[in-house]
Amino acid sequence: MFSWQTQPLTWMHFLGMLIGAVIVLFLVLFIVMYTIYFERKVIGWMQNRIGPNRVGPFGLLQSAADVFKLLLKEDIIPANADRPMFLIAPIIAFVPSFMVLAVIPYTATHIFTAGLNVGVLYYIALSSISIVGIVLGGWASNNKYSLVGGLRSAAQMISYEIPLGLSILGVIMLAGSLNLNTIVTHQATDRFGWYIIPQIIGFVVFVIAAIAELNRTPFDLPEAESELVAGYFTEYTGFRFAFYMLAEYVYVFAISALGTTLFLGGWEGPFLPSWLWFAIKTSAFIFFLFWVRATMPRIRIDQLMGFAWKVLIPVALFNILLTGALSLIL
Amino acid sequence: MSTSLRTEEMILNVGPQHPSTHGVFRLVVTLDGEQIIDADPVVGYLHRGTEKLAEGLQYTQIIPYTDRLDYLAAMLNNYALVHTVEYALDLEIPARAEYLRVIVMELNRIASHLLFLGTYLLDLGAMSPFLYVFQERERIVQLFNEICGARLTYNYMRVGGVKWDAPPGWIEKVRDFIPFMREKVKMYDKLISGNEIFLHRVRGIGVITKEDALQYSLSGINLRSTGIAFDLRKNRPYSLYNQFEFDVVTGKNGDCFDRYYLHLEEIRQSLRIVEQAVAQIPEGPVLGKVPKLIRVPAGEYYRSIEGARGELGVYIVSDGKDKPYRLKLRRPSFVNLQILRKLLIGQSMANLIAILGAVDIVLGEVDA
Amino acid sequence: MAEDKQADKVASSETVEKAAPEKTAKAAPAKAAKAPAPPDPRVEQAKQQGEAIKVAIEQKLGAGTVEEVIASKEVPILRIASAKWREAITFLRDDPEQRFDYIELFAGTDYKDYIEVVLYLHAMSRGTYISVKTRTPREQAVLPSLAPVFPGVNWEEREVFDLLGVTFEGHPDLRRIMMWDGWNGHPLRKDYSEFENMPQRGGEPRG
Amino acid sequence: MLFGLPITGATITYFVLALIIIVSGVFMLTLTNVMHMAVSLVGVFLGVAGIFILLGADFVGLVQVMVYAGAITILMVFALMLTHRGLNGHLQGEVGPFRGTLTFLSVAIIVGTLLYAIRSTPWPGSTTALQPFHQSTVNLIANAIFHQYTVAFELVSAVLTVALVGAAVIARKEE
Repeated sequence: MFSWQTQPLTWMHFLGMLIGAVIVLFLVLFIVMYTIYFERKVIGWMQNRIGPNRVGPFGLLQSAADVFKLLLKEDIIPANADRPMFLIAPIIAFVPSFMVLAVIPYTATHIFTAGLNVGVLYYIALSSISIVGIVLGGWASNNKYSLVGGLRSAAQMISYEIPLGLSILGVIMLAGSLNLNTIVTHQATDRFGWYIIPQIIGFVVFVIAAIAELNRTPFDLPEAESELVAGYFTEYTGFRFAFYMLAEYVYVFAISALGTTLFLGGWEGPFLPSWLWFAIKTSAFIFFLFWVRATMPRIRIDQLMGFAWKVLIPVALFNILLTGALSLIL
Repeated sequence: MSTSLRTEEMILNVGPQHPSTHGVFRLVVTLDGEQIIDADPVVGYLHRGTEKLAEGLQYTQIIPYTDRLDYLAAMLNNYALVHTVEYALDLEIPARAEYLRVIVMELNRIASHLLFLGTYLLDLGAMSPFLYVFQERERIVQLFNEICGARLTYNYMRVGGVKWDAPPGWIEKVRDFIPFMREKVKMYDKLISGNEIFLHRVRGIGVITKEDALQYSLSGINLRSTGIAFDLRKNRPYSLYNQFEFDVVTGKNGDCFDRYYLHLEEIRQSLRIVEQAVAQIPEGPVLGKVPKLIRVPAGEYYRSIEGARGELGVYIVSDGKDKPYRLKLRRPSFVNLQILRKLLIGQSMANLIAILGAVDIVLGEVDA
Repeated sequence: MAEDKQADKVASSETVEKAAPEKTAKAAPAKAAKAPAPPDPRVEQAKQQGEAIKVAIEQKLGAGTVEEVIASKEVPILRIASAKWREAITFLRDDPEQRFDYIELFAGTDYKDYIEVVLYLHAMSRGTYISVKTRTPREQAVLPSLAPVFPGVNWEEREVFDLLGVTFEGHPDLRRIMMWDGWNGHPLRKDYSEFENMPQRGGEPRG
Repeated sequence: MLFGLPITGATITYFVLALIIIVSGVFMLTLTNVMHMAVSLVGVFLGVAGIFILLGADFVGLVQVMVYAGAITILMVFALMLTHRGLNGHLQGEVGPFRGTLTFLSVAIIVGTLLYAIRSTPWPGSTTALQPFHQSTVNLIANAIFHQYTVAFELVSAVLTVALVGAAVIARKEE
């Protein structure tokens, strides 16, 4: 395999890397489009509606049509907005969402995966940069709803990043590695099976914190429609709005993939090819997120913060303690 | 936080175009951080001068205008007007007409309360109930469509009766609707009333005391949620309400949860009334003997009915002509909305929507 | 039917006569004229009830507070001197005999010579209700405000101020409520003309 | 060959990162809007993190991203948004010629000293093959922190806690 660090970089190598990246990008875009379609269909069924069924067979091309519509729309910049910030904020939010996908092991062959030794850390570190994009977008719009939305999202995401990180810690302790590939292979041979079994508390904390990280119902306060109109992207239109939207759905996919990898055994499973196992588990995870969205009302902001600091973090800490104690005894 | 920290106040305009004000309603909120220190409701964006217009219209011509007040419960508005005119004329109403009126009014109350449930939950961030309630409401609206040809602005009542008799099979359809709706109410109760997040958002929020409720002239569910059993259908029976068995349900705490729950309970009570009315409805004419041109004898008359949102009254000053000298509409939403400022001050911004939603206003009625 | 014609006569002769004297003849239909009916028992009873309340009020606030007692159907109507308006309503609320603690209706009417403000009061504990009203001249339409005692009439008084032009003294927040601040005139007054008072675009009053 | 270095991916990455750091740093110093300055700082942090990773310290690099580019920046942006300055403020103030000259001179002296120090230090062979991603830096760091320097590490955490409590006390002022 080509080692980009030590071997001379030729144009061929560069082109190879570029093409690889573009392929992954389009693959992810495809997945995201159908995540959106999946959400609309699932929630449609849950609400006794049909969901998209006009563009293409079964409405399969609806998301594509939506994206095209957004790309063709006028890019409106409010007169009193902070122009450079307003333009750059969606990009800051969007780029890390794609970057985190680099470490997810989709298949047993690692064809798309960077075997980073600190994969989990990489995910958490990069996803925290997206918050900067959201806060800046809210600030640059020069709209009070956007500002409050941005502030709320910053407070929320910082609060929930802590239980998210702590909930993963139990898995890391069991696997003894931050490398996501290693974590998956460990789960295949672990005597308790997938880590959802020994780490059930961690898994619950992870799912709750993940929903909050994604700003989805019942934790969708930054974009709470009935309170803040659209929160931090109230003033955004066209493809800048699409950037935020896509970033949100890429994170839905990414965090589901991370959850699958950490707790549900990743690509591991009998009979079926590894990528299919991964797809099934991730879809189930995504489905759960949508299910919650269709069921729950929204929590209030102070309750949300209280819940993170008073409930989730102590529980996650307790889980770490328990994991440590159990792995010493057993 | 101690008060020594210097903070800046922020003025936030909620509305006139905002997803949760249910119409063109503006709330100028002064915020200190997330805490509301003042709230000034600004209404009038939907003012059409119904009262002024009515002074130039004959009584029958006013009926369609009342449809546009509380457009979620137009049957009740229709009735409030024709009832006051009938009261002034001391008219005898044919029994079948009265029964039909009670049936459509209670159905309309159910439809209106259903929409409250949906929009309130939507305000609190739950989107599914909003889509569920529209299915039951659709059945009611279909029934109305069959009886009067309109889905929203019915113009169904007439002085002395109703415009159309029920089409064949309509009464049976209403009868079939009752058990269906009962099941659905049970479902909503299960779905919503026990939800922990929902309870955290509405329990103990926006508490109205008995004294405040009386001082602010609240009516309807806002009044009954404080524990005062005042329902004009019971306390000052009009139409056939003294013939039906139903309960006036009251709350205990006067908070948003009580107001939500009373809506559910009132749907149950309305179903009981509809059930009895459907069982008893006689045959006969639906429009009494009324002069072609209705002239209300000179004098002043005030009658009020229990609307979907509270005491819905019509005050007529007549000089004996075929047009009212002055028509004043006592719109419950308008009066109930006044307490909003008191409820909001001192609350956190996040509670604003929960409180505003539970007061249950319709802007068409507030602004008349 | 005949009975209430009588009632109408009572009401009309005392309340609307001044407003539209030329209409009263028209208002009394031929039927009622043919057979002069016995007095409506409802009206009689209501009047008695009204008189009793009048006595109670005047005991406390002095004679002349209640200018007139009439009735419309079963509702007693008390006309109160505008100077004692707030005192009388507060008395009706706080007096343990009366306890009319709930304001149902607050309406204003322009009668060409004067403007009348009408209240329907309900006693929650007893379930009875009465109507009280007061008058103020059209040109200098000023009444004491009830809003400090009954916060629930705050907007109603603003509405009457906006649409009928009655100034309520002591109101905490007397602004227009339905029309915007630049509106000219008071639309519910009988002599209001939308053509004379039409504001320019943007809400600025004309001329 | 570029500045005597072979053109590998690492070389190019290094120059790209260096450019990002320098450009962001210049922006950070010259922009007048505090918010823009805060965002420029993110560029510096990210570039530095990239350099860390390039040197094989992937753990430190990612902690740099998480703590500085993520948390610290958000903290700054948050503080700016909550104050009036963040909403519409620009940093003002003209620098007089005397102060400007003084600043230039001191910066020039520092840069000269640094350059001299770097050029005159005998660095170990710079072309030895690095295999950064095949050693577990996490284990090394964990060993260092929790075995070799446990006491120092705990002391530092105690000092930080004291600082935190002190900050809270100062912020609350007198009751």
